[in-house]
Amino acid sequence: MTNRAHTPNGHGTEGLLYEEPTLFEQSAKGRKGICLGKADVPEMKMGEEFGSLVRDKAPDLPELAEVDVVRHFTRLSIQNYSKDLGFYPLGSCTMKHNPRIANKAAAMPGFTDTHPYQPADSVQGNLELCYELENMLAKISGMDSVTLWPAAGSHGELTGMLMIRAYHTSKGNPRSKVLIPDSAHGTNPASAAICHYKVQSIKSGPDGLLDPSAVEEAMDEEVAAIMITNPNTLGIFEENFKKVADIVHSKGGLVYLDGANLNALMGYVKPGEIGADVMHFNLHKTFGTPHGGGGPGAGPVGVVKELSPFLPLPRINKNEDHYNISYNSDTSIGRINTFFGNFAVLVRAYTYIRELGATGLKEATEMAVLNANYIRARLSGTFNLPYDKPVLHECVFNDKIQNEFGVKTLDIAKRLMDYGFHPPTVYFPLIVSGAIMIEPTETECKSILDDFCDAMIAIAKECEKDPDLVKTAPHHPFRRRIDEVKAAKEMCLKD
Amino acid sequence: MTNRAHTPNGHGTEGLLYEEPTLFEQSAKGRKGICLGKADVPEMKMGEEFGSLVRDKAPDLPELAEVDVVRHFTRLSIQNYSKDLGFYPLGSCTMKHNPRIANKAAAMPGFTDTHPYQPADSVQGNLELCYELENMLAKISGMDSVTLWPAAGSHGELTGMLMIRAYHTSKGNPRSKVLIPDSAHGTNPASAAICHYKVQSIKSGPDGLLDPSAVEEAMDEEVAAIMITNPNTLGIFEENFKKVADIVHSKGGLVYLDGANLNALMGYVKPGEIGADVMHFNLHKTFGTPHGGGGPGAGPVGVVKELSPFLPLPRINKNEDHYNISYNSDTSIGRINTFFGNFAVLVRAYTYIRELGATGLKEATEMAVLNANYIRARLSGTFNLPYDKPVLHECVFNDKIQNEFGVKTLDIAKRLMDYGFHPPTVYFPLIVSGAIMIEPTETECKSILDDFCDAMIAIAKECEKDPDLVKTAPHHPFRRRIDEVKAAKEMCLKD
Amino acid sequence: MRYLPHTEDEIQQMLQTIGATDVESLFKSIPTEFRSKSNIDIGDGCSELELTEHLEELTLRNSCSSDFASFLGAGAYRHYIPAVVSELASRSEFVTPYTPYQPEISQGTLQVLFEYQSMIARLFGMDVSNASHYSGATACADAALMARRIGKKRHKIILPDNLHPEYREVLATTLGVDGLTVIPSKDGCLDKSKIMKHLGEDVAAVIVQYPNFFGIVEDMSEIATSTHNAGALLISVTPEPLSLGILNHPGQWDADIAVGEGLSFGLPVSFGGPTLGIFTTKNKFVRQMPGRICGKTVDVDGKGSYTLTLSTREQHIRRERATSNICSNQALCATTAAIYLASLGKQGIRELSLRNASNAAYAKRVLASVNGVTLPFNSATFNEFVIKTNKPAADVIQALENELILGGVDLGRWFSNMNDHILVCCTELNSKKEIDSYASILTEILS
Amino acid sequence: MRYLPHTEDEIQQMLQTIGATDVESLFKSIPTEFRSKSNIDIGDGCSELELTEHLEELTLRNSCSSDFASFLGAGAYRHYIPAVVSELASRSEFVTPYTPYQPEISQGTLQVLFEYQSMIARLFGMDVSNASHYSGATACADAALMARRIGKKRHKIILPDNLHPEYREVLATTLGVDGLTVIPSKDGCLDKSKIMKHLGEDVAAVIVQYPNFFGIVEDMSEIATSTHNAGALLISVTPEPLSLGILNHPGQWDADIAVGEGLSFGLPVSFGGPTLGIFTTKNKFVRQMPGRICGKTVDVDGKGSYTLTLSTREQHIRRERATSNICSNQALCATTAAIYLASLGKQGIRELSLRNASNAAYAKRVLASVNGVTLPFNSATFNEFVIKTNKPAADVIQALENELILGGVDLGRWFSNMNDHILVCCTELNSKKEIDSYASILTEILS
Ligand SMILES: Cc1ncc(COP(=O)(O)O)c(C=O)c1O
Ligand SMILES: Cc1ncc(COP(=O)(O)O)c(C=O)c1O
Repeated sequence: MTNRAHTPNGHGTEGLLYEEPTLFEQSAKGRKGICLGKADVPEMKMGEEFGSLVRDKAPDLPELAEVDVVRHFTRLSIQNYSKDLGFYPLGSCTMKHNPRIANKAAAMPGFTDTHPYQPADSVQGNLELCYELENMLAKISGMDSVTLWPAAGSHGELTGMLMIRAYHTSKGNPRSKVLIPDSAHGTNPASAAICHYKVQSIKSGPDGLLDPSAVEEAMDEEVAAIMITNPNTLGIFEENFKKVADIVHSKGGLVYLDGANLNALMGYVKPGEIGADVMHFNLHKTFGTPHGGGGPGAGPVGVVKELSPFLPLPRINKNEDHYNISYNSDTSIGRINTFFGNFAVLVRAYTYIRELGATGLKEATEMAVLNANYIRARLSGTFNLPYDKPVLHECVFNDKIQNEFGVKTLDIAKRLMDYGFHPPTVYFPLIVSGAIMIEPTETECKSILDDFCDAMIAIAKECEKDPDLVKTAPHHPFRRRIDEVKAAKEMCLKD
Repeated sequence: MTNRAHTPNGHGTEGLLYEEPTLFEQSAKGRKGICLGKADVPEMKMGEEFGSLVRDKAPDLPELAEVDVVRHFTRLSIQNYSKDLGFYPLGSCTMKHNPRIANKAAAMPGFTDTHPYQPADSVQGNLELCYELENMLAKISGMDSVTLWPAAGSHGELTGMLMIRAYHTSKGNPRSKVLIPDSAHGTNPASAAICHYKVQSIKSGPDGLLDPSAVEEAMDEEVAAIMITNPNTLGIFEENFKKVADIVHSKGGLVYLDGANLNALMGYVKPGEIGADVMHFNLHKTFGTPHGGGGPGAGPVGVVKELSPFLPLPRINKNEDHYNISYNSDTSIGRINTFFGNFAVLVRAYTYIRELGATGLKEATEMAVLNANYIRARLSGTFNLPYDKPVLHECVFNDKIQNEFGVKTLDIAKRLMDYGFHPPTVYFPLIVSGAIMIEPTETECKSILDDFCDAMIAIAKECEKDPDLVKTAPHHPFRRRIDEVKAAKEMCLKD
Repeated sequence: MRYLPHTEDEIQQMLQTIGATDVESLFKSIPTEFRSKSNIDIGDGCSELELTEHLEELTLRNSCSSDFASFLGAGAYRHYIPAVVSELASRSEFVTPYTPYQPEISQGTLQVLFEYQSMIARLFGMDVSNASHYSGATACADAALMARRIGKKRHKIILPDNLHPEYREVLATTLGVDGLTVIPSKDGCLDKSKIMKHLGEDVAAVIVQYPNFFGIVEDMSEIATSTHNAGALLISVTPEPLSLGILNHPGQWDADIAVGEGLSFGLPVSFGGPTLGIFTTKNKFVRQMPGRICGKTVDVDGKGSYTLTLSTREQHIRRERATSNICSNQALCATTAAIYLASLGKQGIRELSLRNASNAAYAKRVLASVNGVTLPFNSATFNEFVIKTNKPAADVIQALENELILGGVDLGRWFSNMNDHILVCCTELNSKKEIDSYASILTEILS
Repeated sequence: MRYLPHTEDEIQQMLQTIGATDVESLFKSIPTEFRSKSNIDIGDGCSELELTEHLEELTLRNSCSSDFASFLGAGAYRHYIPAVVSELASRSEFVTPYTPYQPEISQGTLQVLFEYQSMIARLFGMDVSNASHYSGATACADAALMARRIGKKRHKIILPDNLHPEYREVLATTLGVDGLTVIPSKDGCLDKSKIMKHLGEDVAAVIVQYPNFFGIVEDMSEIATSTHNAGALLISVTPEPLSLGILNHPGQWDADIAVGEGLSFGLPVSFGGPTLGIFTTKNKFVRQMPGRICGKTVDVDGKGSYTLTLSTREQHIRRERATSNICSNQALCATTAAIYLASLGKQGIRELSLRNASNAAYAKRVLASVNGVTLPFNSATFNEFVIKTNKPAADVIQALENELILGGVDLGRWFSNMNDHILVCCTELNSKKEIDSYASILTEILS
């Protein structure tokens, strides 16, 4: 094992942070972290059973005692910034507080100890939860029916696009194109492409909004659908949504709504009422399930009744007070995932929605919008607002003012770390050069927003007075600026 | 709320550590962290019921949302060094790894949801666990019977001394004195004093051991007991234990064994077999239950059969396969605590002992002794060994060599923090000036011991070359040296 | 053994450095005649899986409150524990350190303890709280010892029999029965005139429980004044400090020492432990207070910092003259209580306290209306009350248990004249439905 | 609402800064005709306590594996989860961050992902692993898409029917049925000659499952060679990667892409999710691999550091030309798997793997000896095997369930000619006693 507690000069800790060698560097031959206990059946003779298929050497996993494992992961964990440590204003990601009761719910043995192939009779609780969650999502969104199985937002997009394809196919022509505004998230075109659609990008208008005439122009009978994010990735409500939907519908196309920004609409707008035919939800955004450092999330999809026949399998049905599962359908696109999707994530979202209820969801939306507008008000002037329209739940600045001093968005982002904040989303949406996309969410109080705005303003001052300080940031976290180019070039992807 | 993310100069974070305002500084009027739900019974009219006893103002607790509470305690937690972060060689405290399964056991609803006043029939599991734990502790120690209820080691001492008093009283004279070696832990004399015993200190011999002739001299028929720690607080086995016990017994006195160091004896010595009449266990030391930043622990007491009648209440009895509780006894000293002591701690210790079994406990002792001897071997020469005798599970150095450069034990301890280690116990035992008392425990591997010894040796070099560096340590943790005198003088004990 | 990281190689290398041939030889300082001839007779160890199965079997031999409607209290109160409390309190940075002897690397625990002290002092209306005692009962005993120290020659401690019987037992065990004067209560309340009669120059302290063991909320102002006039200290004991959410605090009637049991603050009942001993007093007595205390100070850079302080009172320095023998305390329970109280907050504690009182008031009303039930006492109660039944309490409780109701505590256990009295408790966990069904089943039993 | 920290005062101050009169007015950019006329029709919210009671009621409508002896597997395997795994994986520093886009403050997650990739690559004997996919099935579908990309004009994907039926369904949904050729198995094994017959120039990949859906461990060397000779890729699918503790890894027989399901690695079965999609490949294909990858690099001070890398493959940069649409993945599941695998270690995974195989071998022997049971296939199996019963599987399973045994999966569900076949699984959780009692109850049922 290499010396874990200190670097050569004897000063490895900053606070209580440690340089942590990898598991492999800490491994020692013969050390054990588990202990199996005695077998009560005879040990299988591997050679006799499997012959040459027996692995000649045990897999080269590290060898550690329980205490080593505990320390390693505990030490690594504290090298992370997390929502539980502070403000995390990643635009489009809706990093709201993750309620603790949801974790407890997901860990209840009555949920965790159920198997997907148990008889439906013996999992009525699970089925009721799923059935009711579908129902609640439908009520929130105004869609007619919902599937819960997609594992994330982009998986929901794929599911939705597959349904759109199936719908058109059932009408005789799957069609060949999908329209996507240039402000859309990258998953939109990527998902459409998997369904063999050609992606046609629609340029946003000068106000950052969808331009109905651009859609009109692109629209024809080969267009299967348009994918719209509303409010869009600038945080602005697409005021021409209905007009665009009408244009698309008039040529037999469908409207896909990317629901990543549903946190701006709950209790105010139901997408199903304004022309959306298909939409996905990000339970890990709108409904507060934790992001886990990248996942798991869940990306349910809601559709209007014309598309319901195509929903993926299985479907849960209610018959009086009894739930059953149907595994077959002639029209369904089929299975999109094994079992019942990311079930434990569904449990968390169900818990969240039940706790808040209709009023709570609406209040959440209101406070999310209040917070975003407050930040926008406090920072405009100091930072450039490329699109100066009213916003809902997030706002997008850029680095135009700071460019004058040679400072870029990335520098500002890194410098925020020195102030103890996670940076906003940067360089997205692509239509804004040097975008700084701030989504505070509703779970932050005014004083935290003030701290953040104070930091942003202080950094703006630093850009003028001492731009190098900003350009060489971060100075205080565990690591200073990390060389991403080298990573991509050298491709050291495992130990 | 004060600015929590950064200090005035804008650089509050070191790593991910935050300056954290108190709960009260973060409070905002009207904010809530819980939500009670609607009542299903009429709300009591407080004024009618309680009149002037109604509290005029709600208790002035801080007002916070769930997210504030989560962040506050998460941020505070990472200002702590802990056993899970690294080596914690506090002598006498036996900071071994705390097995995770024990936490899980203690949190099982089948244990946590039981009430102390349930009928015995309905808590047979709890009673069996307690009964078996008493039994196992008796087997480990060679004592005849055990009580589990004392809440910590010193509470066990008090319980033991009360039994000793009751024993002597039953013989007609409670006696008036207790002999305690000068190397003993402060709880020993303090516990004896509560039982109205005069404490007579016995000076250790030049070899750090109990001197039988000194005991002989002090011993008379007024001595109720001698309290001995074995191995003693220098980590040295009291080779004259039996001789001393004989001296004390011959005058009708009893021998109390402070079992804090039982981790050095398991599988090798059973105190009950070598003359101890009463002893306490520290479950939070020997049996790996977590220390919790100071507690809760548990301090069961074992006695030989002559003292069994005096054991505190309640007692658990087994009758065929059924357990019952007896709440009364004419001879018992009575209750020492409410209910069944620190029950969940007992669950943890039970789990630990059951997992290790006889062989595991012995191996634990062996590796604990190996580790202590290894550290002793590596550091002797560099640091002064005031008593150069073979040690068992811990070893005591002092600062004699470093004093030459003006460096004291406290400085060395603080400097260790810069190297990422928790310091050893310092200035105890009192018979060693500038004591540095190191107990590695068995759960540390060689490379960690090496890292620690390397750090100690590096610090010894610094003492020679750059003593100021050491004297002004720590330089790297969250706080530099803290002014304890000011704390005692100004007594700011609450917000 | 997965807790022992030593590999065979490492053991050999270490032995070589030590200069020993084998591990066994490291024990040669133990005279051979002391070496036990027999192994530890507890059998072999087992795997985590086997252990889990075994523990689960044990728990199956317990009936849990989830299986019953429980009206048990009497010093151990069931409360809902918000998920946030358990999750935060189980962070290993709180669970696995020792007592914060080295403040520079223990600011987390220290600030939490400081905040715990602050919230407890505010709740009890007292000047200062320590960082925890073992339990309400041991805190009570140490309070009595403290009062004797302060009282110098005063030795007598007066206590009522409506102080929790187990607290009384712990007092008797710790202090000895000499000098403890137990005054029988009258109609469930303090017999004030009798207490006053005993208030002589030899009295170190009067102990009162608030709300008392029968759930009654008594006004202590008068007894406080009399006690102080007699030169003695008033010790207040509160096994259910949630009551202070709506009730006047002990500071209001000038208690000198106020102790309590913090089990209600986010800790599972768990067969009664770990408990949390709450210990508060006046500033002028702080140097006589037992247990650890955390104070605020600065580091060499002037940054606000916390540290354990006033340790010259404690056993490791003062030894036999210490203010108590306590060393390890219940720090993690205090941490849990701090998280719980911070979650409740000012409004929450009031609401929750009122909810407990309202549920109990409702239960008292509906149970009192059952034929065969009377209320022996007619004073105001908080979350508990006593009912008198027309059949022996033991039989009634057994009959209720058969119907999955843990109906309360048989007071005959401690009071020989109360064999037909049951102490019934309600918390926020007792729904109207549960209470109504208790009443209807009781009606059947008593008819 | 306890998740909304805003006080009335603060809201007013904020509105003032914004220059708005009320919160409602902040929504004026939404044309009024878009505003929903009706509230969300899901009722009121509730308290944490009410919610907990409601959730507990739901779980009571489930039967858990603790109530049954369960022999269910078929892609979701029940394993003992060491306490250390859940405790560490639930640390909020792992649970509450987003994808580590900002590496300087995300080294914890990044190093864990790097270690996850390393252990998975070693276990599978492959060059490189990504940082997770959704599930084994979606990884399999993305592998097929990747093979088509690599194969350029090659479009056909060959797969056997002993690939997990739900994986086949996901493949069909994602890729469309055109170009998917399903080859029926023979005696539970690959029909190699038939597969070879299909191996033309239009074949992008052959997919095989190892061990296969019937639990059989097949030697894939031959099929691998034929596939490569035909210029196609071999995709290996392993729903139970614990098998690789004792079985040869896919790298050994030169798989080009090896995917798997990591549910067995420390994750609760939890009705089947969250799952953990394992995705590994050869170095030469890394730029075609879907999903996030963590790589090692340095910071400006030269300190070893980790960062997400090769992101030019991904949707946020490459958009419609990305190697996959995946964005959020199953990072926390990968973290859990890393902790689990580190706990098992080299010896542990071998022992545990062997224990699973031994329990299954024992069960196979005793069940096969039951009158009325035959083993339809006679190849070597790992942790699962198929039994054929003299009564319809559905009836047998129902009869077993009545005796608290979940006896296995009715293969008739997916294979119309297998209505009397049951797929039986054993893990370390199935004791000899359980297995013996299964056999004896089965004897009764079938007699
Ligand atoms: C607007 C938008 N659409 C889609 C996605 C994809 O969601 P997921 O990461 O859950 O796949 C995101 C995620 O950031 C998003 O912001
Ligand atoms: C030798 C010795 N005796 C007694 C005690 C007191 O034990 P506790 O802290 O559990 O009261 C200690 C604690 O450090 C000790 O080291």
